Order: sequence, then structure tokens, then C-alpha cells
Amino acid sequence: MQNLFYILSGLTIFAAIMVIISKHPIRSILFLVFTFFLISAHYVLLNAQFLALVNVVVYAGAIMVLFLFVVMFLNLNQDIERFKSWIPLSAAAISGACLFLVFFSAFRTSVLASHENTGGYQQGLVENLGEVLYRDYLFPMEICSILFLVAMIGVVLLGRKERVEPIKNLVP
Amino acid sequence: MMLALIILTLAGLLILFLGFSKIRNVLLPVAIVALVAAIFSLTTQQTFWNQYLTDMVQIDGISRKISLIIMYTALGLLPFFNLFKGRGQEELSDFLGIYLFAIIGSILMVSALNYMSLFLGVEILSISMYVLAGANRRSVHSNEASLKYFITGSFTSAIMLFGIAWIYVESASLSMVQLSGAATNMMSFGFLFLFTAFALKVALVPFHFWAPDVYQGTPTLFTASMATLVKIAAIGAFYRLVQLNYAVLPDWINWYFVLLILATLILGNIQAVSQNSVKRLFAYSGIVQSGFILMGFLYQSEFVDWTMLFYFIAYASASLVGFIVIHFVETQSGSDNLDSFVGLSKSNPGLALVLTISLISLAGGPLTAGFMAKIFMLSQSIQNNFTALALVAVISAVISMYYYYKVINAIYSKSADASWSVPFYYKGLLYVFTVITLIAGLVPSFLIGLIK
Amino acid sequence: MNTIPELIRTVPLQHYLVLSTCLFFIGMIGVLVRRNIIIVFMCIEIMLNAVNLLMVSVSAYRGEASGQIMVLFIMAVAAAEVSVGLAIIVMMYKNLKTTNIDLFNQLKG
Amino acid sequence: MDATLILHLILWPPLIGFLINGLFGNSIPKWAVSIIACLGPLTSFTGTVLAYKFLSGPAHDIPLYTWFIVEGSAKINFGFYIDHLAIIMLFVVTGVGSLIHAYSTGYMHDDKGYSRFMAYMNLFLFSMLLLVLGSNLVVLFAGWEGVGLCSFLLIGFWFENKEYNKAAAKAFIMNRIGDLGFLVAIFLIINKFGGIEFTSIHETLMEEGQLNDPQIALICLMLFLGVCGKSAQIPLFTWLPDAMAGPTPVSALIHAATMVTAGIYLIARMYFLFDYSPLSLNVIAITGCITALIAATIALKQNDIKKILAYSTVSQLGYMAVALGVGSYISAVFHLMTHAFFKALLFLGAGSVIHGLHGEQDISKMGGLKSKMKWTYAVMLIGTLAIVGCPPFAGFFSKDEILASVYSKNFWYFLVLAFASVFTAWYMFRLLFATFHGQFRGSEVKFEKVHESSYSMVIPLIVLALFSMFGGFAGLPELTGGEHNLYKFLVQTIAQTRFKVSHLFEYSLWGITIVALISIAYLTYRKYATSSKVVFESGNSLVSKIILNKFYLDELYLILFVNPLKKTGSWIINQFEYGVIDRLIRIPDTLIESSSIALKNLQSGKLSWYLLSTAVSILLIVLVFIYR
Repeated sequence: MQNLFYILSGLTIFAAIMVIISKHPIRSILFLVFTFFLISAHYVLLNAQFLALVNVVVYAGAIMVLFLFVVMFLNLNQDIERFKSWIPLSAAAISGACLFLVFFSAFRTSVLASHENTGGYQQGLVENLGEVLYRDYLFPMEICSILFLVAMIGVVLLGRKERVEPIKNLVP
Repeated sequence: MMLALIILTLAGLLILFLGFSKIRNVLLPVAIVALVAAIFSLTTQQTFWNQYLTDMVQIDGISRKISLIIMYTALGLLPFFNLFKGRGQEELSDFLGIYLFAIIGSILMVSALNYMSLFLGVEILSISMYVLAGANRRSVHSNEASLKYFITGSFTSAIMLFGIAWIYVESASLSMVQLSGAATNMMSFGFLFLFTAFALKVALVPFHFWAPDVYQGTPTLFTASMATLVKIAAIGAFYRLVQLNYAVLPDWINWYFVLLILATLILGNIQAVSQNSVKRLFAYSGIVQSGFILMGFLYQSEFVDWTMLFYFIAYASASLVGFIVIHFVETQSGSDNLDSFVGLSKSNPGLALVLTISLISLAGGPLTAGFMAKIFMLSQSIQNNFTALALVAVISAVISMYYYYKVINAIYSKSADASWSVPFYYKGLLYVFTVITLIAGLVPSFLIGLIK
Repeated sequence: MNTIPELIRTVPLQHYLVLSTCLFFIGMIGVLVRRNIIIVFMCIEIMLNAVNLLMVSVSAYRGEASGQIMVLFIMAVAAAEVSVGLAIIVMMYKNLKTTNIDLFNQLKG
Repeated sequence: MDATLILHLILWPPLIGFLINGLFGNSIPKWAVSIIACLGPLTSFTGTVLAYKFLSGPAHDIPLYTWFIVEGSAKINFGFYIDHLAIIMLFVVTGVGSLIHAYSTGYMHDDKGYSRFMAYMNLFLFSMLLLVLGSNLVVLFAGWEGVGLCSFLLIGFWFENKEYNKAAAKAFIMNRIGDLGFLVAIFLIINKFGGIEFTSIHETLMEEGQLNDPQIALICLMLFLGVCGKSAQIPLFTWLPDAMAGPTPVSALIHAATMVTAGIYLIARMYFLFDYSPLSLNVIAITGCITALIAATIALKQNDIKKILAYSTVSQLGYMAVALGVGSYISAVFHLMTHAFFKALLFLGAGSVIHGLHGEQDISKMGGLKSKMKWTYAVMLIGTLAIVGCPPFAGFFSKDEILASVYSKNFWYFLVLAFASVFTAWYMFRLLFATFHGQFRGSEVKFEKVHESSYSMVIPLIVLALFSMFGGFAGLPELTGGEHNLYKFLVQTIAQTRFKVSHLFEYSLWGITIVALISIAYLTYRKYATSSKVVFESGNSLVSKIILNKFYLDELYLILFVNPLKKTGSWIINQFEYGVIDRLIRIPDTLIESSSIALKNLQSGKLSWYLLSTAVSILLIVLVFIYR
């Protein structure tokens, strides 16, 4: 069973790296979908079945389709990125890698706080989560509706065709 | 608290529906009435339905005061939405709806007790602002502002979540108050990332790069809300976060803030000096002012809330006036460059007067709110033995006068422009803000009494 | 299904933490390296997913449900953010006909 | 009478005038603007007279209300303080202020921005009153900044954007450097004394003050930095001549009589503090000496009538600084008072000349105006006699007192000041003779158009002339057997012992003064009034001219003394002022500007760079704080 975890992890990291190094946008997106599936698989291993499902539906299903749609819509599949200068590029990569190394070394040397497993291993099942969600986290749940409302209006507002000329003052 | 949120949500929905109707001139009154009602319910501490809050948010002393300041600021800006009338009923209703929801987001931010509601509040506010920044769809500048804001904002969210996640790893709880004992190494990392995310939101140097660009590109009235509402909410939430976790924070946290403050005061000021766009100048000014406000985060023995609240009021009243005047000048001349302000004292003396007073207040000129606010901050930090920091702050305040006076200089330079005017009700509102600035400068004890 | 929780006991929590941290910084490097706005945005999604994995693993190991609820909300927020973000990108593309983030540099100085 | 009532009577009328004229100035007729504008200062003056008459006792502390409380220590009142020093200053400010307001109604009457001008003047007066009356440093600072702002607005009143920017920026930077010192001093004082009320500082000092306490010395030096900015001492003096770009009444009121003396007032007000720091007093005295001498030398070479007066102002301020530096505070205040009279008079007279010549300011293009402008000539003559220290005019007594007191403390300071007063006499007589005597050197057509100014301008001139003539009698020296009333009055506030000099010295001082004045007057008269072709210093011709001149003995004096110094003067202008001081002053300015431009490139507008810098900053912060 342990090997399953390591294989999955290796694949996840590989897919994620491929996302950032493939030059073709469509390929990046497909690798991203792959990454999401792998992460879902991790969720299954962690017994978080509900989230595994949601992850597939929301991320791999909805969000990635949106991405793919936009790329196709804007006809970007030809738009292969050219790396002009290596200096900022390597600076970026090095600084990111440095952050990871620093973090990792700090992690290695420090002892995690030990917490007992109090709630058992069935927390990720839908009945447990539902109970907690609607009992303790009712309020954020409601607030989420406002979030979606804002996003919805926002998209409508931004996507709307300009019916009237923008008034003069708004043009900087 | 719950009541206020419900009022604002319902009003937002109502406005969205009214946007489709043919009834004219009703959107703004609805928004204003709803906001006033929400303020009222918050002031009188109504407790209806508060049991549904379930420890996610809590409206205690400081968060109530910051929420009220935010709501009053929003109320002050609301009437100016009337200027968007030309863009049609639907558009106006969208703007107002989003604006009201943004207020909800900021109230959640400053009163959160749980990282979940903190995060949701931050996101509601941010998403609203991304949209408002891009409200001027045709303008490339507005698009760019929106895009930059959005990318930096979601990057910030990721960093913030990473921080929260590590705090969760160590404490196994998302509550902001249940921590005890000193922070472990990894938890310090978590806090560092979380605080850095807030520094990004507040736009403190060196995390400030996005702010001037975004402020400049955004339609000016929304920039005004970005500079006041969002900034106060972000600093307020930041402050509460620090205050709640004070016991567990590592000992170097003061120096973290000192570093941010020093960078902000020095670099922010220097960058502001050579600005030609007044809107950008105000953006930098906002950055520098938040450096000053951050001095309230430094503590030795106990937190002194009122100095920061006072600073909020001083800053909000002055910078609202500034941005609104910029809006009018921009409308008139088509640009926000310093040249557009030349001869404003001739062409529109009223606006020139209020802008001058607000600039003096931002610069920390005596007899205005800004002076008092700065004095309080400085004396507080001197008392906490950050004397060298206070000295740098004084020097930076003196440098800052240079660019504020540059604008004043332009306003009072002679030029033979034709005069123009703005409707009296807008002017009246501007006078009200100015009077607040002056009262806070002349009788600060009155205002401090209110705050306390 | 009962065999799956066994895994949690055989793999140390630390390994999950390292995996998700690694993913997070891969995402961050992607954000810093790439110039195509859509891919930058996708990299931010990788970062969010890394955080999700972190929280879910801790939640599962500690038997504490709030982490998974948080992940649910993060997904919700991500969905909202993606919709708004793509709308902004489309709007931008209509005006400028490019997706290279470095070409959006009219505001500066 | 109630002190609070009198305070309100003094303080608020100018503000009310400002508000009325500022808000409705464009919609009310001009005569109404004039009346409102003049009524403010006049009421304040009346209040001052009442205060003088009816307020008894040493001082009245009037805390209107608690302004704010600095947590833990200081309580700061929006409070005012009327004592003898304040009353003297009030007389100067409101008295001279009223006259100049009246003068302005004539001088500025045809200007487009008349009501705006009068409103600014009123605002200035209000700020000045705030400065004079404040019972603590913060209120004083409020006034200090207020007068600065008004000066700034009024310098640029007439000028197009660019030119004005330069002068204003210069004034601005120098004043800002000064203000920085002032602010730091305020914070240090709060820190050290736990309060900033003058009375409380005084009391604390009396209890636990130590002579030569380094902290006190630092505070004093910081305060003096502020004084340097406002009162135009070296090295921060060059803004003042540039400030002459403003209308003449502004120069008279702000840049001669009142605002620039605020620094002197501040030191006199805080004298108890300075008494504890002999080091800073010495610094003040030396700075004052250098200022007085250099400004006077520069004035020798100027041709612009207002610039001469401006440098003269700087030089006189140097005198006052020296007096303060030797601890003779009352003499400084005395000279401040008489200087306000005669310098305002001179400026207004110059304004009258400029007005009569339709804007000409160059004295090499004047001459012979005596016949056309009798009143102006008369008052200018009086002003000149006053400033050069001719007995029994006002300047004589105050200057004599300063010289005597300085002599009693330090001979070298005295020597420098004596030289400076020789120069003063030279450039003032030169100004007078070149303007009013000899032949008119402008075009003839213009001479026909020269006219005497209107009564609204002449009457204030005459009043000021009377003050310049008799103002000195407020402080008769011991030698005349008269009473030094000013000393008696002020000593109730400023506890200062009277200096002692021998009668022989006083007599010889007077004698030398009179002889020197007569000879200088004669020389300058020969040079600038009688010769048909007056040569103004512009080239080498001066040297040959002197050699050809037949008064060899006097010329010897000229060659030996005045001429080298004149050369030094021009050298100072060219090399020192523009070359060194200006550059020195501009260092912080250019530093900030250039680094700002450098940072502009950092703000490249590229999102990828912003994100990268964010990441790098996070990395650095992590490195710094986790791996300290």
C-alpha cells in the first residue's frame, strides 16, 4: 500500500512539473487535469471520499472545462510561448526553489506538534462532513452564497456588451 | 451583527432586481437606506439571529468600531455612485449590488473568529474589487488594472491559504483564538506567510508594486473605495489577527513589522516624489499612510486601539475627498496629471479649498486630523521605545510634504482657465468630509471620546 | 473500503506534508516563470490544490473535520475566482489581443 | 477685563475676515472686501491695546480646551498665553499688520485676485497670532506651519508656474529642513519634560535642569535649526531674497516685519531653555555674526531695490540672532520691534516707488524721484536714517543696545557687527541716493508718468515713519538718563540681567557712529547722487573710477576696505551662495529626486516582475527571521 502512495506522489509531481514546462497551452491544461485526478486519488487514499468526488466534479470537470473553453475560444492553441531571456526566468526558478529548500530544511529540523486522532478515520465520509458542515459551519456556508452572487454579477458585468459609450471621465 | 449582514444582503438582491425594472432613481436611496439601517443595527448592538454565527465571527469592541468606520466611509462614498447614472440602470444596479456585498466582505474580515470566515470575507471583498476595477470595459487601463489586481490577488490568496494550512497543521484547528503556548517553528512559518499575504493586501513595501498601477487604472470612484474601504478592512483584519494571536507569536514579530514600516515609509515616499499623475501620487500616499498605521501594531505591554482608529478616520476622510476631487478634475480635463490641477483655485475655488485641506491633512499639517493622527502614532511608538523608528517617521513625513505641496502648488498657480462647477450636493458632501477633518484636528478629544 | 484507512497509518503524515509543499512551490515557480496569463492562472490553481491536499491529509490523520470543510470552501472560492478571472482575461484579450502578461504594462512609473 | 474675552477679540477677527473674503470674495463689491479685510487686524489691534491696558499680573494662561492627550504623559491644551512678550509681539503684528492691510487696499486694488489676496493676508495674520499667542509648542507649530503656507501661497501670487516653482521650491526645501528640526525638538521635549506647555517646561527646568545637559543642548540646536529656516540664517537664508517675487506688501509684512522674526520670537519665548545650554547660544551667536556680515556684503552689490532690502533683512535678523546668542534677549526683541517699523516702512516705500514707476525695480534705472514723490522720499529718508542707526531714530537705540550688549560679552562678535553696520549704512544710503537724487536714468517718457501714490498708501507710510522716528524711545539707554521702559516691561517675562558697559565706551560708540554715518553718507552722495553718470557695479570700470576720483583719502578707505569687501560680496554671491550653499541645500533634494527616478524603473509595469519581487521578498524575510 505504501508503494501506491509513492507512485501516486511521483506521478503528481511529474504532472505538475509538466504543467509548468510544456510550451503548448493545451498540453498544460491536460496535464493539469491529470494532476487534479491524481490529487483526487490521494483524497481517496486518505478516505476523504466526498472531497475526492467534489474535486473531480468541480476542478477536473467544471474549472478545467472553463479553461479549455477559454483557450479554444481565444484560439490560443497556436500561441506557443517564446522564452525571450533566461535571466529573469532562472531568477524566478531559483528563488522559488530556494523558498522550497528553506522551507523543507526548516521542516526537517522541527518537530511537529503531536495531536491524537480524536475523531476516527471516517471524517471524510459524506454523512460526517454534512453533519459538521450544517452544524458548525452553517454561517460560512451561507456566506458562500454571497460569494457566488458576487462572482455571478461580476462575470455578467464584465462580459456585457458596451451598450452606451463609456462616459468621458472614465477613460483615463 | 447578523441583522446587519442580512439587511445588506437583502438590499443587494433587491437592488439587483430593481435594476431590471423601469423604476428610476430608486436604486441609490435603497442602498443608502439599507446601509443606514445596517449601521443602526450595528450601533445599537442588535442580537437577532446571532446564534447562527456559531463562533465563526464575533463582533467585539474593536471589530465593531472598525466595521462602523468602514460602513460610514462606504456611506460617504455611496451618493457619488449617482455619477454612474449615464451608464444605465442595469449597470448602476450591478455596481451598487457589488458594492454592498463588498461591505459585507469587509465586515466579515474584521470580525472573523475563524480562518474560514476570514478567508471568505477576504475573497468576497477581493472578487468585488476585481470586478469594479475592470468596470470600465473599453478602457485598456481599466482592463489592465483589473488583471493585475486579479493575478496579484489570487496569488495572495494562495499564500494566505498556505499560511493558514500550516497553522492548521500545527494546531489542528481553524479557530483564531484557541492557540496557546509559544508557536512552533512551522507555525511561525504559517504566520509569516499569513502576515505576508496581508501585507500584500494592504500594499506595504516591498509588496506594494501592484497598488499604484491598479489604483491608477481603476475608475476613480472605485479607487476611492479601494483606498479607503479595502485598505481599512485589510489593516483592521490584520490588526485583529495580530491581536488575537499575540500570545503565541514569536518574539521577532515586532521586528518584522518594524522592517515593513521602515521600507514602506522610506521607499513609498521616495517613489511618490517623482509622480506626475495625482492618482498615482495618492496611491503612494496611501501606501505611506498604511506604514504609519502599522506603527499601531508595535506593542510593548498592551494594545492601544484608539490611535489606529483615529488614524483610520483621519485617513479616510482626507483621502475620500482627494479621490473625489480627482474624479471631478479628471471628468473636466480628461486626465489626472498634475497639469490638470493647475489653476484649480481659479476655476473651482470650492474644490481647491477642500483638496488643499485634505492634502494638508495627509501631509500631517497642524490643525487637521492628519497631524493629530500622526502625533498620536509617533508618541505611542516613542512610548514603546521605538524612538529611532519615530524619528524616521518624522523625516518621512517631512519628505512627504514635498509632494503634497507640489499639488497644492499646482492648484494655486495662476492660469486663465474657464471656471466650472460641480452640483451643490456633491460639494456639500465634500465640505462635510472636510469639516470632519478639521474637527478631528481641532477637537480631537471629542472624536476620541466617540471612538472610546 | 475498510482497508483504505490502513494506508494512513503506514505512510507518515510528514510525507504528505512534503508532497503538498513541493506541489505548492512547483505552482509558485510556474507563476513566476510563465508569461502566458492563462498558464499563470493555472499555476495558481496548482498552489491552491497543494494547500487542499495539505489540509485534507492533516484532517484525515487527526480525525478533525474542519480541514475538509475548509477545502470545500476553497474549491468554491476557486470556482468563483476562476469564473471572474477568465472573464477578465477574455475582456483583456478583446482589447489587446495578447495573453503575455508582460505586455500589459501601460501603467507604470 | 476678562483675559479670555480679550483673547477672543484678538485672535478670531482675522480668521472671520479670511472666511468671508475667501468664500464670498468674488461676489461682494471691492470696497466691502477692503473694509472686511482691514477690520480684522484693526479689531485685533484694539484687543491688543485693551490687553495692554487692562491685563495686570505677569501672565495669563488661557487653556481654551484640552486639545489632546498624549497617552501616559503630556496633556496638550488648545491654549493661549498672554504675557508681556506676547503683548509686544502683538503690537508689532497687529499694528504693522493693520497698516500694511490698509496699504494693500491701495496697492493691490486693481489686481484681479484682490479678494483672494486680502483673504490670504488675513489668514496669514491669523496664523501669526496663533504663533505668538500659543501657550505650547504645538499651537505655536500650528501657527508656524500656517504662516509658512501663507508665505508660500503669497510668494507665488503673481507668477507664472515655472518661475514661481523655483523660488517656491527653494523656500519650501529650506523651511522643511528647518521644520524637521523643530518637529524633532518637539518630540524630544515631550520625551524629556513630559509636557510642552511653556510654563510646565519652565517649571521642570527650574526643578531639575542641569547646565550643559547634552539632551537640552540637542533640543536647543534642533530648535535653532527650525529658526534658521524661518528666520533666514546661514545656511538656510537664500530663500528669502527669492521670496521677493511676491507682491510688495507681502514682502513688507511677511518677509520683513513679522514671519521671519518668528524664529527670534521662538528663542526669546524659550529663553529659559537656551540659558541652560551655553553651547547652543554660542552657535546662535556665531551663525548670527556670519549671517549679518555676509548678507550685508551681498547687499552692497545688488541693484534690485527689493533684493537690497531683502538682504538687509537677513542681515538685521543676524543682528538679532547675535543678541540672542549673547543672552541679551530683550535687546533682540527691541530690535525686532524697531526693525518691524522701519523695514516695513522701507518696503512699503519701495513698493510706492515701484508702483509709481509702473513696476520698475532696478535702482540703476531710477534717480531724481525726489521731486515727483515727496512723501515717499521723506518717509524713505526716515526709514534709511532709522536703519543705519542715526540718532535719535528708532534703529539707533536698538542697534546701539545690541552693539553694547555684545561688546560686554565678546569683543569679536562686536567687531563683526560693527563692520556689518558700516556696510548697512553704505548700501542704504546708496539705495536712497540712487533712487531719489541725481538724474532720472530711465527713459524720459516714463519720468512724466511717475506719480505719487494714493492716500491709502501714503498714510500708512506716514504712520510707520512716525513709529520709526519715535519708536526707539521705548528703550532709552541708561546714558541719557531716560527710562528703558521696554526692559522694565519685558523683564517681568524674560528674567534677564542687564548688561553693563562703561560710559566711556557708550560715548565713543555714539561718536564713532555719527562720524561714520556722516562720512558714508557724504561718500555715497558723491558717488550716486551728484555725478552725472552713476556707475553701477557691473564690471572692472569701478576700479579705474576710484583711482580717477579726487578724494584720495576717502578713496583710500574705499580701496582698503570697502572695495575688497565688495569684491568679496560679489564673490560670495557667485561662488558661495549659488555655488556652495545652493548646492548644499539641493543635495537632499537631488538625492531624493534621483532615487525616485531610479525607483521608477523598478515599477516597470510588468506583472511578472512584481510577482518575482514578491517571492524574493518573502524568501529574504524568511531567511532573515527564521535563520537569524
